[in-house]
Amino acid sequence: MSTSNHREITYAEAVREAIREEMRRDDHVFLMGEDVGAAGGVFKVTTGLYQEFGPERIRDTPISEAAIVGAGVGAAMTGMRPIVEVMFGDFITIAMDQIVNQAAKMCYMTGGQAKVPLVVRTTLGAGRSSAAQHSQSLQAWLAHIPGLKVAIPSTPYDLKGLLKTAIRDDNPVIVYEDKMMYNTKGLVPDEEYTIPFGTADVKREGKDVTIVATSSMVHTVLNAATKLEQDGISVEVVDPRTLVPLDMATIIASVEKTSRAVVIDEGYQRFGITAEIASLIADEAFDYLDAPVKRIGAMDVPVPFSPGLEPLTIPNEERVIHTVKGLFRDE
Amino acid sequence: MSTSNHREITYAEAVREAIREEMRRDDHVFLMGEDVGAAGGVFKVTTGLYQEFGPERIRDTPISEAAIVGAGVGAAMTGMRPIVEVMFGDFITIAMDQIVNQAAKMCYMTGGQAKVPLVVRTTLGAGRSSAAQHSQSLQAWLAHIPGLKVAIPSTPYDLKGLLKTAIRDDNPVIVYEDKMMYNTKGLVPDEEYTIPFGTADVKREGKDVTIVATSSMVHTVLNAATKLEQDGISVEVVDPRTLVPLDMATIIASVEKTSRAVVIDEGYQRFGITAEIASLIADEAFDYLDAPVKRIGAMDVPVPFSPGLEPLTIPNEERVIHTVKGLFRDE
Amino acid sequence: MATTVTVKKPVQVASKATRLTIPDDLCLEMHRRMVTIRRFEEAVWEVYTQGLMRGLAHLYIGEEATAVGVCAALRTDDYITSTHRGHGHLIAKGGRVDRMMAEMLGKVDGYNRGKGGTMHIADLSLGILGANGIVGGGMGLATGAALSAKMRGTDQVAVCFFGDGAANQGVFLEAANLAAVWKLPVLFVCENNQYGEYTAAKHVTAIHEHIAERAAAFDIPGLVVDGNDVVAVYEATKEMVDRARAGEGPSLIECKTYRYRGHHVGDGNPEKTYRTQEETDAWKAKDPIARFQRRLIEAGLATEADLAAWDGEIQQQIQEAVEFAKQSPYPPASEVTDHVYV
Amino acid sequence: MATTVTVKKPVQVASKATRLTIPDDLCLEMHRRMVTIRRFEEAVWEVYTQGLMRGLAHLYIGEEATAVGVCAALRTDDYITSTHRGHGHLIAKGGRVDRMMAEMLGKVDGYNRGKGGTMHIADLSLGILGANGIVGGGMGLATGAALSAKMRGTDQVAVCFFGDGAANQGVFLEAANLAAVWKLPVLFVCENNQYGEYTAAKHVTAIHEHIAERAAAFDIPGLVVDGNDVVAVYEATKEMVDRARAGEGPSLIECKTYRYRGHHVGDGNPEKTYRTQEETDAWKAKDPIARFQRRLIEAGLATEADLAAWDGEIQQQIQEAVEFAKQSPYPPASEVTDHVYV
Ligand SMILES: Cc1ncc(C[n+]2csc(CCOP(=O)(O)OP(=O)(O)O)c2C)c(N)n1
Ligand SMILES: Cc1ncc(C[n+]2csc(CCOP(=O)(O)OP(=O)(O)O)c2C)c(N)n1
Ligand SMILES: [Mg+2]
Ligand SMILES: [Mg+2]
Repeated sequence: MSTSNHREITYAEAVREAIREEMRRDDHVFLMGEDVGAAGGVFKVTTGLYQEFGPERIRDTPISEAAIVGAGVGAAMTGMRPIVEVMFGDFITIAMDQIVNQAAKMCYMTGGQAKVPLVVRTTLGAGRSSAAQHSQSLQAWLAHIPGLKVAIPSTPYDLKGLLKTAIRDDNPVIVYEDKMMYNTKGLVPDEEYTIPFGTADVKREGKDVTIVATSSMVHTVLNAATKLEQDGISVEVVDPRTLVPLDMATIIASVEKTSRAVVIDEGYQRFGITAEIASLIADEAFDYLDAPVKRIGAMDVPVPFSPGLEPLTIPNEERVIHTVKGLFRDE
Repeated sequence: MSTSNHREITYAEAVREAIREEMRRDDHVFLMGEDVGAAGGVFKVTTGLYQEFGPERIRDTPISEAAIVGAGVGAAMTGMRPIVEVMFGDFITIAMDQIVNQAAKMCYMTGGQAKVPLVVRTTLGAGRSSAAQHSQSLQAWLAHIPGLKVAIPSTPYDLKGLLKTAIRDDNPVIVYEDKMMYNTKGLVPDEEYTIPFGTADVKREGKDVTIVATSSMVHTVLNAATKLEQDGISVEVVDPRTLVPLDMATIIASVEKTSRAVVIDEGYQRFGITAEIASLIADEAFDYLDAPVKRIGAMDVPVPFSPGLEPLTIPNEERVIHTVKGLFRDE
Repeated sequence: MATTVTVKKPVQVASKATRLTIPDDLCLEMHRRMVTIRRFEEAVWEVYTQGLMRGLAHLYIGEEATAVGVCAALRTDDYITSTHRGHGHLIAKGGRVDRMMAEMLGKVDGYNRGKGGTMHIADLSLGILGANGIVGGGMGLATGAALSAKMRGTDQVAVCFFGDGAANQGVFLEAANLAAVWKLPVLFVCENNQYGEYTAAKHVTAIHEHIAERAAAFDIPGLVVDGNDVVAVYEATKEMVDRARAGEGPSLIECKTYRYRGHHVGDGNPEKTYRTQEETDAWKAKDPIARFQRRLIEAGLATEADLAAWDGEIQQQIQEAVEFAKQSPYPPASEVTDHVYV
Repeated sequence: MATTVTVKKPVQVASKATRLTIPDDLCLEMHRRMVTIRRFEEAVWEVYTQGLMRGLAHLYIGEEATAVGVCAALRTDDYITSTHRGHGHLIAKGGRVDRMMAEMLGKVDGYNRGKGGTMHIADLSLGILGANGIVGGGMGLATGAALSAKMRGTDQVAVCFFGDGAANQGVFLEAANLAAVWKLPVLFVCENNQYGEYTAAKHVTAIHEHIAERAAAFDIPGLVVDGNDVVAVYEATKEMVDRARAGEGPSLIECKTYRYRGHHVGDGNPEKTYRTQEETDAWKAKDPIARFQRRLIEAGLATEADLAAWDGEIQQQIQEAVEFAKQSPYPPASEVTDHVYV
């Protein structure tokens, strides 16, 4: 990003810019979802697109997650490049057959005949007192399914670049937007750019411990890293940016340097994202590790509504600091 | 099992016996699903139950996975103890909202008011040339969700005992039956028994390496163990039997003894069951491990139809042997 | 040669009930509950805009006659499943406002010990199987409760409240079909308040005229009722409840109504965006509470003074509920891991 | 007071087409495809029972008029989505029997290089978006293909074949509603063969008489057609295709038909379990091929000798297809990881 002029935009604007640029660029790209049009989406992420592209290309749908994702698959197989919004990641439960049995498998099952250039944009993240059915971060499910790609951007820059790549990809891609970050800001270059999938980004360099972090956890970890620095622990933060494909090379290179690793993701901890990454590190960097790889995920409980309880369930700075310090206890 | 008389029954009969015994015992237990009644189920697992209990308690349903699981949740909340069959594990995609957003969270969201004594029986397992939409082993999804319990029995004995426990449990339980094993046989005692959840079973004792295996992979591993024995490698096989709750104590005790571990499950490898267990072993038994923990899952591709390809994607004896030997290469 | 399936829909003009055919005390109780709902929702707006409540608050103001008319036709042991816009249903079915308000604020004395919040309030002892954050989420649950009632040999019925938006969720077809095939005692009550979020029902719902027409797809009765006329709602429900109790199966009742406020408290000014002032005004002229109050007065069941006094009592009760909620503490941290399993 | 939504269904008695109103060459081509389907399915039975084919084989024997009548009204660039019982649709839309048979056996010369098998055969160059193992799986796909056609400004249409059983999948409501709201050029063709697996449609489907009645729920035309009369199917489809091409939106056509064999090859003797010999015999008396052949002869388009000769040619072609399939190798092991991504 070094030589270009930069602007500051929000995470929500990153979505909007990516979609707008790709829709201008390619007539086949269109967006559909519940209230994405005139209303600009419930998170006001798609504001303005309806005005520019009209109701044919920015489509307000009925509340029918299965059919709209299914229609996205059918449209993608026949020459269009749909972007389907599933408002809350929790509602993807209703469209799982369409995503998992249809979109993900179509190319393979047809022996390569069908391509499915479909993007499903959905959200993750707790912290808004939205309770158990509106707060889940279910990316582990989709990452488990061969045939899907899964992007999980942590900054406006990453989101814009990855979403543009997703739209141009001829495979079904799930893009996880963190609904808690829509108003957070970051720099993007003036010129057009895309970010290739499968390239992790080192968000902070360090030498004592590697923390692999996704989505808003990247920021939690960056804050923790500043504090840990004061205690003499130098943290390297690696953001994989896409879960599928997963850039293990960058992660392993970092762990080989630091000899310690923590993996953090906001999904439920058990059988979650962190398990895969931690187990790969523990295996591939076995000879380099000075301490066990630690995992941090959301508490394994349905997300509670109460402002008195919800924060306890979300991984936070304190837990990161505590976990990292635990890795150095023996020394 | 030592003092009792034993009979040999099939894995399918284990299901039938468990349901029959529990339905005789408790009027509130009933079964519903597609063709589970007069036809005895597509895998002929429920044969005879309709004749004994009649159409009110063995209910043939429309092809409506969402509504039948949803109705199961509603019935469970209001005094019944439904068992719902979802024929192929792949079709659970259609009922995910009901299982994940409703059943799993109801007790928590209502602050303990609601109990959901629901059992969802479904299947896993490839190997029948059923292709990509009828061959998945998606247990990792359900194991990820707090509020659910997940059983994954490998023998008629375990299946019968765990299914009975599931039916008596006041929480939603998913029981994964391996459709490739319905005709396999095993001993069960004449008397009634149940198996408590969260108790792993050491299926074979050994001293050089621990293999944690689920479902039919237990048998794959047992066969491999016999061969490895001939090469002087003594394998201990631990079958967790339930993924949630997970009996890590037994697994860790075994690994502390053997110092080496492999984890195998038939689901897609990436972000699958083996990741969680392997990462926990690598963490908790860090000081005991002489080699990295290895994972074996299905190849990360949609399951192909062709008899020429499908077998390549399923973990097999050869791969187990190869993986285990790899752990000893340095010595 | 194809046979055309012609579906004619000779919708009868609703004969407006001119006198109250239902017992006096029930009328007064229905009135009390409608006013309670309105005052409760106004209080929710207050606590929300004061920053005391988090999450989303979907208010039921304007739709009171629907919940109350339906629930008045139910017994305490009958079941309801509610929606994200659930406060009205809960009060109508007998829910306590203090425990509801405490739940809104995430407090331990709330119905759900603060764990559910506005979208999940339940009182199983009153047959309230919970508000639900998933549009269409109650369809399966209500069908299952009706199945359970039937299997246990009781004559309980279940009511599934759902919105016009939820009528486009596939599970509606599945649940209605299942209920019809098994003749389950369930009433699907569609609250057509004309919008799903910011989208007009007519833009996303393919129907000839009424959502109730979808009943024909399952060969069950479909009724259209003025959802702002509590007596009409009561009578339609009563008829379908009696039918269900008699073992004649499910039905679909569409109540035409309107929400005065935005989709949720944060949707402050719908008249500036997706709907018109004229439309809102026209609906307000048919206000369910004002209309019912006029009829109560006409019937000699209440005077203006009575109404004012009752309103005062209700407002007092709501204020106490708010106080109760404010005083109640958040649940102790230790509860965060309780209730994941029974 | 409630308004009852009365739905009347004055089903017109089908006027049996007495003469052939469609071009001679199309009649003969339709006949050829129907016979091809039957012979193909018989061959599948053979290879299956010989142990050459694995998985499940769902045969279309008895239903040939439906697929052929529908697809005869389509252009090559129109789309279809098929089902687990898909062989008939594929042949009707122009699929090659040799590549289909090779796919059945999992061979590399199969349509899908052996990766899909019977339940997933596709030929995108013919607009065949694939058989589908998920009951109702084609609903969304066909709706999306129709949306795509509309957005790309072509006048292509999409046909979604589905069974009586699939009519109870929620996605049917969602797709039909979406298609109706957006006036998409899609025909939902319900093949009511009376059973879903081992369960009679009438036991699990709440309808007054016809599944096509569900069209009214979406305010789209619903037609009932004798699915064993290829001309009737063709004409009904043609009418709805023309309508769709003209931008007038979707429709639902129910074809009443019957599968002669069991649910799949392994379901050997349905007459001993879930259906009666009388029922099967009655349907066989209405055999779609025999009936059409009588009409071809009456119309002077064919002689008995012609029919025998054509049948011989077709059987020959199928035998070659079987040979082709047997000769073709399994895909090389290296292909197992191809095509996960484009
Ligand atoms: C499955 C699902 N999809 C989308 C949403 C988001 N959402 C919440 S309320 C709502 C509108 C519901 O409209 P309607 O059913 O008419 O109820 P109303 O809000 O008008 O009472 C939507 C789309 C949701 N909660 N669940
Ligand atoms: C979602 C789903 N549920 C269940 C099945 C299992 N199944 C395969 S075919 C079938 C019956 C389908 O009946 P119908 O739609 O009438 O089609 P037909 O077989 O009669 O052609 C069932 C239940 C499935 N494949 N997909
Ligand atoms: Mg509404
Ligand atoms: Mg059928």
